[in-house]
Amino acid sequence: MSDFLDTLSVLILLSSFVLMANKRIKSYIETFRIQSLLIALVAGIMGVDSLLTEGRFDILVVCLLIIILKVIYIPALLHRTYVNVKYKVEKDFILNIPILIIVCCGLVVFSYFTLATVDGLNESIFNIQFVNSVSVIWIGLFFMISRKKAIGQIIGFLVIENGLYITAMLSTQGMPFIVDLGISIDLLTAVMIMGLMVFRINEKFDSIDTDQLNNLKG
Amino acid sequence: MELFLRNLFLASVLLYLFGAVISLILMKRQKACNIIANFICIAASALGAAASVIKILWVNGPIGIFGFKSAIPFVSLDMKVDNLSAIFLLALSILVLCVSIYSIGYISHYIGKRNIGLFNFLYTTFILSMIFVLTSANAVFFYISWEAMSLLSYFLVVFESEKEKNQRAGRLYIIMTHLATAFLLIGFMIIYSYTKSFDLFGSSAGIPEAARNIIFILLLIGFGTKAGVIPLHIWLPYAHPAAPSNVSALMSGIMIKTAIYGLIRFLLCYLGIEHTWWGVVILVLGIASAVLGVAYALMEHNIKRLLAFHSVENIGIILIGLGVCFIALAQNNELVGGLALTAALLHTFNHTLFKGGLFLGAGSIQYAAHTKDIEKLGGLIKKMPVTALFVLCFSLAISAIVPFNGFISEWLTYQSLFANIIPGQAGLNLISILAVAALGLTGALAAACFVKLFGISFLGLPRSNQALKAKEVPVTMNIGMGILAALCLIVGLFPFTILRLIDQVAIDLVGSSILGQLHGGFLIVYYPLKVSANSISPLALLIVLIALILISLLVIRIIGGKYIERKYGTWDCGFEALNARMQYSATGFSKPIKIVFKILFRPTRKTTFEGDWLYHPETIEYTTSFTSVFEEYLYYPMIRTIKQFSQRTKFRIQTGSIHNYLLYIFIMVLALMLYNRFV
Amino acid sequence: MGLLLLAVPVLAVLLLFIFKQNRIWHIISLSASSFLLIIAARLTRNVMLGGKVEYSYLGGFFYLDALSMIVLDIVLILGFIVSIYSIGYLQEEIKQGKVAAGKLRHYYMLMYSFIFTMVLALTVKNMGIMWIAIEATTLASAFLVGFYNEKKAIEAAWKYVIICSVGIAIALLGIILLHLSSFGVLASGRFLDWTALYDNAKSLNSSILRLAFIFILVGFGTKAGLAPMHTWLPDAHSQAPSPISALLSGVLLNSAMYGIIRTAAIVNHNQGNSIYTGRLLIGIGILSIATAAVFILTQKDYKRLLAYSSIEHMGIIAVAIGIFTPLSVFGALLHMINHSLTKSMLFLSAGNILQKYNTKQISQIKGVLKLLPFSGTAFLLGLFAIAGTPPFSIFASELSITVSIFDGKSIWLGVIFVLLLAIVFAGIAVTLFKMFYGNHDQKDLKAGETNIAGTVCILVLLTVITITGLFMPDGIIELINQAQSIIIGA
Amino acid sequence: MNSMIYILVQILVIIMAAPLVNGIIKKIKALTQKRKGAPVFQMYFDIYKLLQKNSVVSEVSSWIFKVTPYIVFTTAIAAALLVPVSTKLITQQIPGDFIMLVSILALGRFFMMAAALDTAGTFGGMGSSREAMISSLIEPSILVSLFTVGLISQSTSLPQIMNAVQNTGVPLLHPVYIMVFLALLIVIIAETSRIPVDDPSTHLELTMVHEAMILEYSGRHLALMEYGAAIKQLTFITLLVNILIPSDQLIGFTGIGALALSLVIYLLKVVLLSVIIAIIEVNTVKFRLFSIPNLAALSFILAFLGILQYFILGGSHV
Repeated sequence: MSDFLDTLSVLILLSSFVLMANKRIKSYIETFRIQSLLIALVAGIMGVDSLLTEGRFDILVVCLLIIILKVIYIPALLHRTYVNVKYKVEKDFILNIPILIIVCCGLVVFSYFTLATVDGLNESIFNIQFVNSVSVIWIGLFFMISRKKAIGQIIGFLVIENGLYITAMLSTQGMPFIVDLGISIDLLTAVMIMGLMVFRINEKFDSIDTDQLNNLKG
Repeated sequence: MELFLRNLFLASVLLYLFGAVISLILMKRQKACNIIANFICIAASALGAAASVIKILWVNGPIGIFGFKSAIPFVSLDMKVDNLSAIFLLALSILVLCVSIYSIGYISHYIGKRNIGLFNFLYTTFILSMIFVLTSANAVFFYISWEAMSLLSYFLVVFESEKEKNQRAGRLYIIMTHLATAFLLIGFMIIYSYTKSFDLFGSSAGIPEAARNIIFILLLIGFGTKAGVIPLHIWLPYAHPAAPSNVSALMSGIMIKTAIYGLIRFLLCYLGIEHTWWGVVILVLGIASAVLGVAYALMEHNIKRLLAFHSVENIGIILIGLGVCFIALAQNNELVGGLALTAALLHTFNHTLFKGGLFLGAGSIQYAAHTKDIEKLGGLIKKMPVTALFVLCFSLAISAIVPFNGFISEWLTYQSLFANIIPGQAGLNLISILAVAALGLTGALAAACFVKLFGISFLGLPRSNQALKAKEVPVTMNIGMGILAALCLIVGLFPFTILRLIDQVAIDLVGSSILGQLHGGFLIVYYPLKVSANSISPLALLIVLIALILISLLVIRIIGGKYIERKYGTWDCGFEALNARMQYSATGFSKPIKIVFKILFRPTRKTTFEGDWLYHPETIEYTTSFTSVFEEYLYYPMIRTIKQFSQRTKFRIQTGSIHNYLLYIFIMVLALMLYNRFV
Repeated sequence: MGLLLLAVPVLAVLLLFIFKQNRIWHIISLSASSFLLIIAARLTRNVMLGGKVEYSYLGGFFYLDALSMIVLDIVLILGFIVSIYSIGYLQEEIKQGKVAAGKLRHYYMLMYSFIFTMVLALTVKNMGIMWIAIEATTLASAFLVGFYNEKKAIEAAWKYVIICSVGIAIALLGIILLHLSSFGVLASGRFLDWTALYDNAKSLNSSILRLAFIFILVGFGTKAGLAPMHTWLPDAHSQAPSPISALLSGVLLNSAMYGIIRTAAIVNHNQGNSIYTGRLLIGIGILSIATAAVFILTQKDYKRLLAYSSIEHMGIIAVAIGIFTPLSVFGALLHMINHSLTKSMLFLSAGNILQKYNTKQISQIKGVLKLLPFSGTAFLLGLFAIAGTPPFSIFASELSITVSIFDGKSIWLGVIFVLLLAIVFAGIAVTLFKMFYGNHDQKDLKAGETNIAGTVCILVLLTVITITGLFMPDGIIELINQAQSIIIGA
Repeated sequence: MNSMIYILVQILVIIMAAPLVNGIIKKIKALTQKRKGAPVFQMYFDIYKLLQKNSVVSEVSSWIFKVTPYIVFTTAIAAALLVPVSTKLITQQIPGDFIMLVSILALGRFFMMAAALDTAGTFGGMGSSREAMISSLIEPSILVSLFTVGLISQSTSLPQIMNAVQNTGVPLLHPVYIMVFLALLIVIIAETSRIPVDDPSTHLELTMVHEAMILEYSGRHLALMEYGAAIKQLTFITLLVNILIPSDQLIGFTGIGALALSLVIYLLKVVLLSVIIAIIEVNTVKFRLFSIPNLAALSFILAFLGILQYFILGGSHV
């Protein structure tokens, strides 16, 4: 089973690479949806496993939550936002894509390098899963840095959250249930608020380009 | 006795507090507030002066006045008076007494224009904070009072806050003093880190050598700034003129002396002097301050700025005494050490008297003529004869001219320098000799400067309408100045009155009484260590002078007959009539010296002609200015650099781009992970 | 009793939702905050007597000890003061036409949800829930920051939400690792339970714990405004309505700092010393102070300046926590209290100034003391206070911290620390003091305070911070000492 | 009693001899210029005449103007009291030393400069301002040179110094004393308003210093001012001759006779120095005002070199 999880973790990492390579906001959302699906898969597998071995079903609930929220609701919400704001096709990223990908590779190496010596994290397989999932977080963060559009940043944030989810899932079989629940609610609210803000930005700045948000300096 | 004394001090402190409260309560009734608050201050200061004298003469050892320990760690308010504190308290009380009498009249011209209740509140609490500085028994309380003193004096400096100039002065003052206080705080903290105590009366045995030297430098910077030591003096000539004159008198008369107190308290009493170079540094700073201070004073035509620079000069003279004291003590030469300390303390006391008086005089001039610019004054001696007399006394005193008090302390300083020159230590001796030369130059330049101040503003013809319309000031103002002037003369003639008190301090600090060296009743006679006898007697001189004047009057009467005088105009070079513009101006007066010391002033001049031909101009405009070397070449570049740095980094870091901001977080996380990898 | 703390804000939000009248909103807000204050007083007493307040129901999630009580008290006291201040402030804003009358309800609802999240963060012992609550504070306050709905306000809100969310997400990674480090040590019911973690600190996996600390430091540090993650702070604080700035600065930063303190306590307990956390905290703390010092020197907007000053003070607290001696932790907690009271007073008086002059530019303001004799004086004295001038209260806590730095013989650190503080003072003096004096240019401004109740609050705060510099009630000292021994471990 | 005698003799000698010095210098100058010149005692006649004349006082002036002549005159005498004309005269110490001497002279100068400003004229200020510059520049070298001799004899009291130098052989053969002598010589020239610092015989606004200050004085006031200046000049000359050319050790006996002899020798020395000063005055031209600092600097450097010599040559061995 751990091989399976291992593969999934690599796939999730890959999906974030794919995300990084995306050029259009629409495809961001789709890639995110796929990544969330993969995570839900991980949760599902572990949920079934824990149901069988320990009789716990909370991970399955979490899995369901992920599917509802991240696979269905949030992408839809984002899509709606994206449709509602006037979007002009512009270059969205700061560096060109190959360089971004190389940086992302570097991030994975870096994660490995820095985490390899940590006791308790450096048992072989476990380590790979952990490094992969943590890398997803950094790639998400880097995605936020590299994208100019507000929606891109929301996606980046969601990828970070995905990375956290998968990290938690793979390393500790998920957080305590109540915490997971809370995190989901928070996430939902955050995305809704960010979405609302995108509207407002669009309203005030006539664009969702965050580069225009530079009136406050010094 | 001790109990009585404690109550006396407490009563004085409580009276000040009461005065502060009363002036807030009576804020709406300005006239009453002014009179009552000042009377309370007078009473309190009289009590304080009496208590200080009693303390020094009849009670040995420090006495605790009150102690309050707050629940907050280290914050404890502990008031203790020993002889050193008492002598400074005495100076403070005397000055406050006179200034408060003066204020009754002086502040009255603010009535209806300003918030007098607030002013009196600040004034009283300012005095109180100085008392606490002088009597605090632990470093934290000292620090608190010190900062409170700075804060309150800042508010007094910006009291007339509409003027941009005053605001700038206040800002400069509070920044300089706060930065300096940071050094003090570091010094106190280093002391604490070794002794685990803030007690000023405790032992400093646990502090290692290197730390002592660092503490010395820190405290020197900290106290030096407050004292106005060159090159840390730049706030002083701005802040003192900005404050109302009675406050300037307090600031210059006693506040900057608290720094001297601090140096003595922390270095001499607490740390103990072990290195000769401490003394040398102080001596050299003293020399620089004395000479440069008076040199800059000469260039000033704003009375109060001029006086402020003289404060720098006099602090220099005090530091020369203190430096000699430190050098001598480092070499275990207690007699010279005691002598030099006596000189320094006496000069501190004297400076309080005459500089306080001079600032009050400046206040009177401002009160009467509404200007501080001496180029606009003239002929005031006929309008305000009493003020003129007192200012003359103070001018003579500050120029170290017999028979006034300034001479006594300078004489003692000379004597200590003289005694400090010992064959076999060439380097030190050369510094001492330079100090002698510097003192000589300083004295002569000071005399020149005060001839200028007195001559241009009080003598001759009025140079402006304001000066023409000046009237004598209210009698209370003259009483305040009069007491100070009388004290200047009394201390000058009977120095033993005050030397007896100072000697007790010297016994405390140095361990040897030098009173035996200075015996002679009303005459001051000082025997140097080995041979010969050096002595002076201002009183005898005064008697001789008076006798000679009487005799010469008699002789002239016999030879020349009755004195007949004819009034006539001054020689006007054949023009139509003498007018005020034909007189020498203050600028003209000090011009030769400006040219001689070009390197210090870097004078610039600009002449513009209007009219068809150079030799028949319609108007000529001539402006001359000088640059303050320290401001121009040290402070401004520094400030500019810091400002630019701040400006640039500000926009480089906070760029407004959210990507950058996220990048910071990102880099921070990665950096910390890397750190964790290697730890 | 304790649960009322959580119930009252929720109730307030509900009531605000129901009622439609302007005046009733004010009354609801006022009564809710005073009610909270009364409960807080009761609880404080219980904590002082019993050491902690715990309830068994709902999985025993409710937990209050001296440490959380202190921060909670700050939250509720400031909440009360801000609710009084807001009445006059908002009325004036409505009068000036800056805010639509209907938005008053949004304002109060958001404010009480903000208070609710903050109370939640402080009253739970589960670190996970604490994280959730802290994340929620961002969400609740985001629209408060963007309340004015202008370009700049929106920009600030956007940056606030994004940066804080990212930061807090990193903190979640830390929490996950914290959870991981306790794997196999704690029973499943006590996962992420702070007391359990603390009690079993010695047996936690120390190298994972160290990693966890890094992420929590960066994450909560973002929220607490520590450099270089502070970038959202000046924007948000300057654009938010002044009472909200007061809350953000006085309350929000503290709650985030509270998270760091809790974690640091566990890590230090686990490591047996404070070297690891100490280095990081002191480094970041000094960096924050230095950043603030540089930025304050040439600052042109007074609310931004106050925001930078908050960064500085968070840096000071971080340094103090980094030193981690009883004295320094005592100083840190005292500093938290003092800073919150002083800074919120400053923001509130800045609010009065802003309302009077309608500009945040320092250069356009003159003669504050004449126009606003009370708030102006409070602002001026508050600036001295915030710079650590005695006899104001911040001096007392800075003294404790400074002493504790020097006590450990880290003299160079102390020297840098003290000098940086002095530079900050110089910066404040250079930039801000000119607004107070002189005569203002605009003729149409009338002298006098508009927000009477608010000004009274400011003056009360001023009195408190002046007196507590020298005289602090024994009870509070006792409480802080309790909290200190919780962190250090008796 | 002794001190009364001291004071009397001192005052008499100084008062009697002071105008004479002026006379001698003027006479020598005249002779070198192939003129007959005024009699040596001319100044006595001048003063006597002036005392009998009425005074013209400026309308602008205040009491400072009228008080000043008396203060200048009496401070000059008081200063002279501190510089014994003969060491045979003093048996006890006098309450005053060279620091006080400087201070007393400063008192006189202060009033003189103030009085010059009092008349509101153009010249007064000019003289006053120049005097301020010259006196400040010269002050350090007076003090340093006197300190040097004071250090050698371990006292700041002039009688003590004079007594001490008598035991050192011929001081002027010693490098320290040579330096001090030269330094003090420049000081005397500057202090007594002589060429090249000032020209006492002209009233040209380009050059005058002392004369400018007393321009408004007439009658008895002028007499006192002139007399005071002469006394001050003699005081300085006495200082120089009695310290650097000690002669009293040559007189082996005590009593009135010794005193008389020593006074005679003293007068001879004064005449000698007057001649030297006159020769210097004849052979130099007036410096421009801003060259005077160079002269003062020279004087200071000489004094400083003197004290350096003292340290190099090892302090008390001198």
